[in-house]
Amino acid sequence: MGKRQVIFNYFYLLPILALVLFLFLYPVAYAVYISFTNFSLFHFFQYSYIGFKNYINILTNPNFYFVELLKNTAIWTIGSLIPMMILGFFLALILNQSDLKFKNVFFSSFLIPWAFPAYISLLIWSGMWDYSYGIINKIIGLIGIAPINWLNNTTYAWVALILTNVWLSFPYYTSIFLSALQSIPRELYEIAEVDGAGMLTRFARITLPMMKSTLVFVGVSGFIFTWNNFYPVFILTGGGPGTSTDILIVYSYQEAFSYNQYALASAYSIISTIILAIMAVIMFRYSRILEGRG
Amino acid sequence: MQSSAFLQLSDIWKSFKIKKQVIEVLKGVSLDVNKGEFVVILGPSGEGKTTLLRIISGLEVQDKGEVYIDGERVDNIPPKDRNVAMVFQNYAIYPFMSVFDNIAFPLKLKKLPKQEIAKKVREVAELLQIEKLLDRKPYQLSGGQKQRVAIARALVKGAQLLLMDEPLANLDAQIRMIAREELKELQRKLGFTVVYVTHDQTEALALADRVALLRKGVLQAYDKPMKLFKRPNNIWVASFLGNPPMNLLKVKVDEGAVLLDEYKIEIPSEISEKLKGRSEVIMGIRPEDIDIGGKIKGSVELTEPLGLFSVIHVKIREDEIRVVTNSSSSYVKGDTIQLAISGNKALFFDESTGELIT
Amino acid sequence: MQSSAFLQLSDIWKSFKIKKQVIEVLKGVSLDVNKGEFVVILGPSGEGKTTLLRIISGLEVQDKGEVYIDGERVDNIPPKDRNVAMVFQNYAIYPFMSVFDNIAFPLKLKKLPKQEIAKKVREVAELLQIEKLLDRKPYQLSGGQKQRVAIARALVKGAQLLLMDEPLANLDAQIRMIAREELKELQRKLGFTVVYVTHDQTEALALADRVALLRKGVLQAYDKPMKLFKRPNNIWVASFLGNPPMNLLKVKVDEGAVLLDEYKIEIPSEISEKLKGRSEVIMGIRPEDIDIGGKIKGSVELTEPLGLFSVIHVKIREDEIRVVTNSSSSYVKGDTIQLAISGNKALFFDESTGELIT
Amino acid sequence: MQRVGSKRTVGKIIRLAISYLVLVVMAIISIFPIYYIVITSLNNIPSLASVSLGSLLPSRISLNAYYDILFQEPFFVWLRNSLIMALGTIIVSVLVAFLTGAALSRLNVPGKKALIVFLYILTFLPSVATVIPLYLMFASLHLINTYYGLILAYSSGTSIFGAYLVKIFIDTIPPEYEEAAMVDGLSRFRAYIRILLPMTRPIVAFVMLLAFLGAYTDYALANAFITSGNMWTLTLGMYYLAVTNHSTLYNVFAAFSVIMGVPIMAIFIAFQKYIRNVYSLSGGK
Amino acid sequence: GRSSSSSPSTTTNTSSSMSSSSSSGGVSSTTSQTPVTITVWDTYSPSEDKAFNQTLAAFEQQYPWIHVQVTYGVSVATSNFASAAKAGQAPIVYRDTSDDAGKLFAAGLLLDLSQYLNSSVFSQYLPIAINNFNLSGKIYGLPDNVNYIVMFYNKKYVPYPPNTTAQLVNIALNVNKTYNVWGIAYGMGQEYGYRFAAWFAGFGGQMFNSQGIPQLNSTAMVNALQFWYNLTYVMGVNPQGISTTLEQQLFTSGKAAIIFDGPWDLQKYVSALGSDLGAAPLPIVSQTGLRAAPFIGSTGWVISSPQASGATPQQIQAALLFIQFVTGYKAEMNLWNIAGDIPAYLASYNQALTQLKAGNITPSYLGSIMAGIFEQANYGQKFPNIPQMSFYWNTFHEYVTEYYAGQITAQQAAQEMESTMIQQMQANGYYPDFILAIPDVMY
Ligand SMILES: Nc1ncnc2c1ncn2[C@@H]1O[C@H](COP(=O)(O)OP(=O)(O)OP(=O)(O)O)[C@@H](O)[C@H]1O
Ligand SMILES: Nc1ncnc2c1ncn2[C@@H]1O[C@H](COP(=O)(O)OP(=O)(O)OP(=O)(O)O)[C@@H](O)[C@H]1O
Ligand SMILES: [Mg+2]
Ligand SMILES: [Mg+2]
Repeated sequence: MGKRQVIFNYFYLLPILALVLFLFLYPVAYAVYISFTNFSLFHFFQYSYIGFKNYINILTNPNFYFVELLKNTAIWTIGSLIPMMILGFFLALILNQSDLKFKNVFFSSFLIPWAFPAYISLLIWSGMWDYSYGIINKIIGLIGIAPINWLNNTTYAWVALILTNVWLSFPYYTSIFLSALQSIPRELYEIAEVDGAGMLTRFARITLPMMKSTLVFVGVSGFIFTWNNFYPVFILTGGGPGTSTDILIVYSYQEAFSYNQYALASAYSIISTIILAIMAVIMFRYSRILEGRG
Repeated sequence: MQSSAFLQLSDIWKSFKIKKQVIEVLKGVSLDVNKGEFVVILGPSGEGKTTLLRIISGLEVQDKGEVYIDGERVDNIPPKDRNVAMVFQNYAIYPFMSVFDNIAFPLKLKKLPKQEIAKKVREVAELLQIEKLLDRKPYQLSGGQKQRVAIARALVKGAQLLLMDEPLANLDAQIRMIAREELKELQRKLGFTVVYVTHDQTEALALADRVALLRKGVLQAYDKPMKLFKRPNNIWVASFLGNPPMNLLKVKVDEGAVLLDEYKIEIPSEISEKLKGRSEVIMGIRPEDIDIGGKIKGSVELTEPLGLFSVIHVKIREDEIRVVTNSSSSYVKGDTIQLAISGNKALFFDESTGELIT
Repeated sequence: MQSSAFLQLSDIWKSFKIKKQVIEVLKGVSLDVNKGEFVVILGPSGEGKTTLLRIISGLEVQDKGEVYIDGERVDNIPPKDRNVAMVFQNYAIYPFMSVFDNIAFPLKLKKLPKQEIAKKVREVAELLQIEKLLDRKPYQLSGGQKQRVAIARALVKGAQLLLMDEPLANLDAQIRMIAREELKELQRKLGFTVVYVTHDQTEALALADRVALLRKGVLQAYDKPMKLFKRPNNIWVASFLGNPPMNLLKVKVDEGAVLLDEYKIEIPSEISEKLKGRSEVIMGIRPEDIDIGGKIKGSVELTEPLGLFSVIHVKIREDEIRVVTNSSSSYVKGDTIQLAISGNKALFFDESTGELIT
Repeated sequence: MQRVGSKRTVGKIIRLAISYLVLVVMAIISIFPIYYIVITSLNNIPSLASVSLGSLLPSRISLNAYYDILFQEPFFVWLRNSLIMALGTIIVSVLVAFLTGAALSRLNVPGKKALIVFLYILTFLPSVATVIPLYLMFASLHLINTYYGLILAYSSGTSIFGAYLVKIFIDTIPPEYEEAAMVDGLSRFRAYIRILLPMTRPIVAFVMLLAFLGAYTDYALANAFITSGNMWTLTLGMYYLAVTNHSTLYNVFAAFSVIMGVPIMAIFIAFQKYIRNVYSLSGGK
Repeated sequence: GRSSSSSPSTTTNTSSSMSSSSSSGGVSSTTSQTPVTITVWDTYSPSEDKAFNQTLAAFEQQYPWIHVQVTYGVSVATSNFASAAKAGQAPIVYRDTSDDAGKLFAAGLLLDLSQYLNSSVFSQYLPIAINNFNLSGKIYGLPDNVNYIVMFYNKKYVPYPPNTTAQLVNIALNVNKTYNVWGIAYGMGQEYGYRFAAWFAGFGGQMFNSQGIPQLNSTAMVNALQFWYNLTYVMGVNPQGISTTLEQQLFTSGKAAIIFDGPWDLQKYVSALGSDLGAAPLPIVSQTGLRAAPFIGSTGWVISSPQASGATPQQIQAALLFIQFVTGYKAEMNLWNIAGDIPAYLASYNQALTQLKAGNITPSYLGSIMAGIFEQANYGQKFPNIPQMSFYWNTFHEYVTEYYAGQITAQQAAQEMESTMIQQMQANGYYPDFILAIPDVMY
């Protein structure tokens, strides 16, 4: 009886299994398979097995920029994630104050960047970062800063990319953090206050530990999402100047659709996925977010 | 305005606004608590007991009135500087800290040296017999153990004023009794002052030096527990205290007696004197003061055996009377029973104001 | 295996696995409940009471043993087809439905016509005096009202077997007493069978036709409440029942008497007979059966005034004895007190097994 | 009335003042780009170059761009397609995420954690690598230029992420709610749908939002799997107007953005309560 | 997107006309021929579609047994076409740029038309246009237009079209000083090398040698890069870091005097500037005396190989009829008259020239603009359609952006471009064994 129930319970997981396996198992297998071939536009109908050559090329041949791409991907992912989370958390803390008025108004306005299609916002932002005509240079001009060639200088390009990405993403982090903050029992703060804790102490000793699991979950999923977030780099800098802001996913895209090097693009994607999966599994393990209650 | 009391509340008013509706929770509460005294605030749910404690601790600020602790007015002092300790209704133990860290928390905030902290925590843990649990996490504790941790955390500070909000409410009857005894013991030993909130009167009677009865934002009574129990100053207090509570019956005043329906109950002449000039009063008589085997006839509605004794619900015309008897008697529904009510054990209340007459 | 009982549990075993650790919760529980009987399962927290109810309802499946309802073996029947009703410890009122919809829910599932549903809901709501609340949402209800809604939902089905898991645990003492009376009344009127779980013995004594005492997964006793109270069959039962519970004291057996330290307590000869051949036994004596004014000297540790009576904690050498007295006596800590223990009110238990000897 | 707590009031005022300052600045930053695009859409000069600080307060307002989009282009066909895909994605995602989340939280399914992590990791593979094999697969199953194909493609990622969110949420709801319903006559599955699903409303609303956003704003998959013009979505139409058609019609592009963005914002603001309370609104309390 | 930028002409030829998903159906009469259906992806712009629909109606009238199933609004289609081809579901007939189609042909996705049509057919087109569709002597498409960039200028600021770069610089400086608008709007920062190829040639450079090996590391490249660097960063007559979109906006709003762009954007400029608009060939580079020579590319109709589309021989026959018809005289005259496309069909081209010379174009200023555009056709270079070319765009972009970002010198940029391109070719297996010889340069 019990055994039958356990087997029956698997039926609840059937839809997601079907959905994900249907949409990913064949594509993933296919991608793995062609990454061992020379499939490209010029070996289109007839391509052949070439073993690990694509992988060896990517990992050893400096022309494939692998180290640089990995470094850029890390800058992009970590550089975006940290300010996003800090800003999201900070705003959530501010909004969580019980004596604050107009909370809904502020919160609604913070939702706007999230609610607007990212793809459109990015096109707007690419105009705003423009050297001669972008509104940003005009605004910083008001306080006497000389115009900056945002997208054509590596450092500034990173700044622009990350700021844009932060703008796009902070609402998501703010809302998740805010709702997690609101679920912390108020008594915990009150007892600490009675026990002599000031505002900073309460933050460090109660808020942070209570938020740990949310922070980790949001951090892990945010890391994965940002790592594979294609549009900001693609639309704003296209990886430039040079390849100095190019990241793995954008570069794979170029390999696939500019050079029609489907096999190489697959190999890049698979390497990227393996790196990501290893990190995700480590983070899942460490954070125990999949553990049950209690 | 100041008195010699250790804690003094003077004319405290407090209201809350919920969606433009104003709820008056406290309406001029004044209360003096002496040093080393154990005061219990007793009252039904939702009548402002917690709010009062929160005002004392500074977590809430009163709309009007003053709070003095040890002679000093504290209204402008934030909670962390009032040197009070508090136990919350639901414990409020930090779920992510071990028991040790929970108890040590107030000391760490005072930046005491590590060794001293460890020593103090160990001492108080031994006092509460939780020294074996110090390494556990809260989710590994039973309700009673959590309770002790919360109390330990409050005690370790060495605060002179301890505020406790229904600290035993979530415990088993069994454990509750033991915990109650220990707490009382501890307070005697260490001599701190306690303001304790509960809606369980057994607890109030067992623990309190004085009981403050709070209802509808007003102190209904403030006195020694047995005094309140024996001579409640109004019918609300009478109906609230005692389990089962006092029977309250409308009676007609007669010469040297009162009339319950057709039954005449003789009363002492000094009482009779005081009832003069009234036609109807409310008579209060404790269920345990009614004896079986008298002239007053009723029919049994229900018998509740409660171990030590039984409660028999008796219907006399439209009045329902509860009688406590020795548990060996066994009446069942429908039985006829005869009761004796002795006039000199009864109290009398004004029919309209509900105040005690005598 | 079958008997004529309405509900029959036969040798029920159940264990849980938590992180590779196996916890044996029920270890061979057998229980017969007759039609129309009100059985209370009483036991400390975490000893498997809820688990037992869940097995009866089918929400949990036992590892071993059989459940029969009305003569039919139900082990392979899912909860929805067992025709039982259940009230959960935390009410489990659907927060997104109105009170009416909550109560109507089981009827809607039976696809009764709308008018009939409305009629039945109204009836049961009147019975429980919540007919005015039918349009409210659960968050607008007080604890006691939620309680009634949960009970109404269970009653409306007309199920013959009602399972209730500490239904009154979250209520005020005051309201709890009233609710208790109403429930008992209702059950008498409608005649359904109830299995009721609680860890509050007052409740058990007041409600039960029979009480099943559960501890460590084993039924310690199953009998009429007063019988258990008066003649507990082992020391655990003795120490669990009664508030304060029975005093349990190690005594030496002497000719026609027992020795508590140096004090001799005479016992009737038929009891003396049964104790023959033992050197030590455990004497059980209820706190209310100890009188003040005797030869046994002790010092007062603590006096708890509980309104109706007071509990005095007395230390005699290393034994602590609780004595219930009239509340008018006023002893304070350190007073010397003299007690009288009458041997024919005492019970005696085997020193090693804890079983009742006589 | 006596003044009580004046010293504490000063601290409070400083704290609130700083809070409001930060909030106002962030609100401006949040709204500004959108304001900028709204202004541009109302501006008859179709040029980014003509936007100056001064033009942030428009002097002439023109609705030409809106007219062009709504009546010169098959806007409503695109809108219909986008909405159908978004709706389909919402339905599939919510059902799958809910069932999976419920199973993860409630049911004893040995190996479920490993299984779900494995499924999650499969979805890490970027669409760059999956788009061609998916195309081949869809082509052989005749799913190119269909709603089903895209709806399924959109649903997979949202479902699995949503399942995690649902699981975390259901963990906070006592199981007695479904169990009461089971005793009252529902099977486990139906108890989940009738009782647990309404109780998880906040998180379900959140998953709906994610699903909607994913489908409504996607460009890459739509571009790969839709060739037929009458199946175009808003993003494809937008890309055509903004990029393919050499976007000199900057104001048209801006107006398109506004038309496309406003419904989402309306939904977000309507769902604000749920978004804010994803964690704390669990029905159990 | 970047994939489209790799060849700007790709993006000009797409469309979204949603009129219907199939043509207006053949007349019922099934004559001697058995009915056949061919699938077509149409990549025309909206104005071109008006012309195309007329042509289509005529086609179906003439060949009632051929049912043409058109998918309109196919944008940026090369990679979509490849995916569809991999699945064996490519359209039978497709329209793409000569260079992108060249890749598809080299990959075996397109039919070698030389095997089906005799050379008399090919000789009906402008030699440069048909040659754009020639890879190793095989013809894989029939052109329907030629396209290239010219110099557009605003007559309000520019008194006469500069004929040399020296004049160009002078005028730009003057305009800048006098009117406070940009002399030139040329967004170097986002260049992928399509337009830059003209200047590279003007400074004496050649993209590939006859073996198909890149020749980017040359003084020509260095000089060309520096020339534009100076105009932008030293003289400041050309704005920094702007996109092509912004270039156009600056020019149309009168904030820039000169722009280099193709006739596909003519409509926008005419409607913005009207009679102030002028067009002329790109100037002669003063240092070399050579004229800047833009790529002359073509767009045209191709037929998928049976492996890619699953077409039957009968469908191929119908497709051959179709592509000849839509690149025929009438069809290209429609395109010229309605959309302003420069015809690739010789007779149409000549007819268009005649119209221009006779001043038959209204308004009259449009005539002189078209004349300027036609004149540029004399000074172009062939648009390489060899597969190696696909490595040029991103490589060029990478280093030109680094150079303009001040991270490397012009010399380094030129060196890196060439070596990176060669390395890319090696890594992808196109070097040295997969070199396709370039047919003779036509101009
Ligand atoms: N922060 C608040 N905002 C609005 N109303 C409140 C607030 N705190 C308490 N109240 C209201 O004030 C009244 C008194 O609440 P309080 O918690 O003091 O009651 P209590 O006597 O402690 O009750 P209980 O015995 O149930 O704990 C209640 O009606 C409650 O709803
Ligand atoms: N699903 C479960 N998984 C693991 N352990 C369980 C489960 N349900 C109950 N237990 C364990 O079984 C034991 C008995 O639990 P049960 O809920 O039956 O106790 P109870 O007598 O009802 O207690 P209480 O009076 O506190 O409600 C407890 O130790 C509990 O931790
Ligand atoms: Mg309270
Ligand atoms: Mg239980």
